[in-house]
Amino acid sequence: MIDKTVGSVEEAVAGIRDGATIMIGGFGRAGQPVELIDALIAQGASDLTIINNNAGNGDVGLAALLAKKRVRKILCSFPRQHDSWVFDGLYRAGEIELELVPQGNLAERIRAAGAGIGAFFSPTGVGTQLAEGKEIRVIDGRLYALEYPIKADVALVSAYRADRWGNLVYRETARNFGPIMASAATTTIVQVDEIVPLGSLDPESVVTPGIFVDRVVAVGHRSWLDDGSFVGGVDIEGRPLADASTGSATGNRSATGEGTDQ
Amino acid sequence: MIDKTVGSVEEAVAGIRDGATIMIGGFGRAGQPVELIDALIAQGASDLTIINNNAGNGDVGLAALLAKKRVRKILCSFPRQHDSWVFDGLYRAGEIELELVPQGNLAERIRAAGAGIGAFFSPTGVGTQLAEGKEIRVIDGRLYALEYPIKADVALVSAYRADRWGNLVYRETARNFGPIMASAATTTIVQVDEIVPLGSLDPESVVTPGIFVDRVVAVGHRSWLDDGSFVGGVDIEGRPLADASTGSATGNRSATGEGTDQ
Amino acid sequence: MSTDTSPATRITREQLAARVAQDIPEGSYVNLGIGAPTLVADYLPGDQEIILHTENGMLGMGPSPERGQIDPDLINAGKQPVTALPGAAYFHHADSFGMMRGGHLDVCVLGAFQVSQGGDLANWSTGAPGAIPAVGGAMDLAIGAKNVYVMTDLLTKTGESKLVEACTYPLTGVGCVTRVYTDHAVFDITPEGFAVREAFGDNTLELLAELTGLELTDAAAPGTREGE
Amino acid sequence: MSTDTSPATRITREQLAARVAQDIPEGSYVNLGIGAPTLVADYLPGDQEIILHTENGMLGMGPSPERGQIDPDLINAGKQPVTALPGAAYFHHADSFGMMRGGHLDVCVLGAFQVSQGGDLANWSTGAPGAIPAVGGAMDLAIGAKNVYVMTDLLTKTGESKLVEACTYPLTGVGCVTRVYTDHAVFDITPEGFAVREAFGDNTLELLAELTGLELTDAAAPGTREGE
Repeated sequence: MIDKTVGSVEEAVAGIRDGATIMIGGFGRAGQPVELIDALIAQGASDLTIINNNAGNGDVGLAALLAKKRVRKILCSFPRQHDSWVFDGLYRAGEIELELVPQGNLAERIRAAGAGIGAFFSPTGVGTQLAEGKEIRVIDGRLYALEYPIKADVALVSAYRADRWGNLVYRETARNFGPIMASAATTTIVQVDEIVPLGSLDPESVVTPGIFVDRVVAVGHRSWLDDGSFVGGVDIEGRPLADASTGSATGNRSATGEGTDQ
Repeated sequence: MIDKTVGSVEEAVAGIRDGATIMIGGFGRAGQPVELIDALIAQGASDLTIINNNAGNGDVGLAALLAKKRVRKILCSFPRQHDSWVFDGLYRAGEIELELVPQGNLAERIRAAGAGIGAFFSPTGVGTQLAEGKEIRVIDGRLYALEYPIKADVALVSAYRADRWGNLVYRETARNFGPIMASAATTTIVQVDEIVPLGSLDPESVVTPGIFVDRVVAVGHRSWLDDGSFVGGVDIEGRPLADASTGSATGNRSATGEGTDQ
Repeated sequence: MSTDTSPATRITREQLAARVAQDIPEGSYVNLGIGAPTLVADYLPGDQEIILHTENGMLGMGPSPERGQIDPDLINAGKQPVTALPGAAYFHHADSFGMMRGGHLDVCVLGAFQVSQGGDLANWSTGAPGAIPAVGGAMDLAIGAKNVYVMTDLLTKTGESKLVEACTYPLTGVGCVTRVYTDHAVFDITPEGFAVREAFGDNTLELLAELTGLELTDAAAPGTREGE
Repeated sequence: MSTDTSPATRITREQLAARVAQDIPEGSYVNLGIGAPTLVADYLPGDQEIILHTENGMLGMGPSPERGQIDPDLINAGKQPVTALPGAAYFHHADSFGMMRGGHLDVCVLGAFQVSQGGDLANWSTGAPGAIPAVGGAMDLAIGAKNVYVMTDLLTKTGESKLVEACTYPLTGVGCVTRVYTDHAVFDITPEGFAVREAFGDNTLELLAELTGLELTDAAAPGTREGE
């Protein structure tokens, strides 16, 4: 019997080595595999190269990993955000290397790695600083720059539901980088809200087939879902509202136990 | 209100011009837009370039289009089949041009056209006759050949259900080339079993978003479905069995009214 | 708008958003960039269907949710909470950016630091030393639509024209902008440079030429450019 | 099998399929090519889960349907009716071939006209003049798995070896085959050429060398190649 599920996030991230290249899914906090990142922090691997769209928000998740000085280099499209103070500090202090990639080239290069494409000509970024040094070619009268695949040793992905074969479905725009990162890493580790029996996922609607997935761990329903139903009652960071039942919002209230990790 | 639905297959294929390049979905007969092809035959456009995985089966659909001498050139991966006699005859007589493309390169080149990729390096076919004359490059120790996008003026696609925005879902392995061809043509024309109200398709499960679709026509449930439920009772060509209710199979029985079109 | 350096009529950001919205026909697939362009959504006619794309992975984006109905999984490219309309579809990042790069969007509306008369766009970096670079989808958006509209003030706070002969800020895209909507006027990018398509209030071609320091043509005048 | 040109033991096609099946561990993702390789499915152990890929767009392919339950939308790459197991997933052609090209399949089993000692495969065209060329997914399959197994008779009907120094038929892929299962023996492709991994019945390395006209090594012998 094939069973890719593991019992804990610790087990899920076991064996990640110092110096590894790790893709981390998510766009901002949507689809960010928070529990797996926390487990990676606890696991202790260092000297990492991280591939993510952003460079961490606030003091949790990827930002906490950066704060622990575990990351040598980050490859992303948009590090600078209103709450990227951890990255900002490290970058200004010269303690982290940054490779900036336009978001669509980042996505396509990750997809290329998963699909066995050796390189491809992209029109994005041509004529800008970010294409400097790249091979430029005119095809059908348009300028393109040659872009190479981005692959990783490990991908950490957050999906919604999985079965024991590792088939995945996502939820709304939290899908973002999950499917392509799952295809581009040697070992793909996925956290989901719940693991459902084999055959419960509609084969027409599976977004990531299990062939791309190595380990799956269930971390329980996200706080704005109750048994898979949307109940709202959180702010955009996923923190409970002061009074969720009436729908009033206090966006700046900090959640219980979600302080810094330092 | 956006309404991409049209009332008839005649309306769906209206305006296709002589000399057009036309992608036709389907792998063998699964997903082949038979009704649209019949409408194209009736519409009369000629001197066509056709992109399809195969080169027609039996005497219907694409084979019938070929038999009418409407096709100047065909670009496909597998023309020769046990029932490709129409193509075989034309090819041997020098009356049709053939460009043979390995199936995965065909798919990826179509995808590249839809995704705005100028060209890409593929390992498939390198060192074989089918890569002769192509630009070869070593990347990371492996040989690749440069492949260019394949785009079309028109794509004819068969899907399962659509809404009036043109969002599509497919059925099983009949999905095959539909999604990528829909993305690679200037005008994408789709036949579906039924058009459902906007909002009835699960946004998590839409396979082809409506942005890739220009016209949709409903042609009624395929004969092995009854109100969307599988009832079987056909052979692999979709022809009714002699006695469908008991499930006996007479694979060679020809269906009523499905003779040649000549 | 604290330092008013121009004597000319200037429309408000909201009026400008409404003006851009006017040029987006029903049935268009549209991506509205982060910042001011997002405002355009508020002025799209409610009785027409215009399908919004957000590059993080959705078509059919709807307005902000009610309070208490925020879903952190459902956000736009600015990471703000949004909703999904009936007819929406989700897709992953490679598909989403392929959709843009492949030229399937009809309109993209972007902000700008500078636009050159050749249609070059600079909107991702001021090139200031020590600044942390961040590009996101800016370069993909810049080349990612049939019509790339820029929405911006004509002048910086210190009175310099954002329409320029050649950009001095780092480029986002080359020759990609098709039209510029400013608080003074609407400009088309033509082979002859900027052409004034519509001047608001008491703005004239002459005044705009003075403010920008550029030679401008009249988009409406016959002979200055090929038909619309 | 009508013209028996070899005095050596030959196992049947069914026995060969069973032998290939033996080497496919549980949990493998496997693509079985059209023709004889399809037989391998019948010999995969029923109590183990091995996930079959069909390049027209499915993982989790099941056996042929019952009569009367044929679904023309659910076919394999040979266009035969199949079924879908619980846990199956459908995808489009670009995703399906990306899965192969990207090296995600563990095993692919293919037929062959010829295999060279360098691992080149010829299986798509005899190069006969006037023949209609057709390649399908052959070239993608040839490079599309971590292990590319060929399943074939050792000799043609006229007694010529299909294992050759260099292919004379048009190539499908260069250096792509990792192992060859024949009716006489199983051969690994090694840097030194073909190594006999298992000889069936009274076949010996010497007899096989004679039948093929090639220098062969013993895969089991120490020093002939790096570990398994």
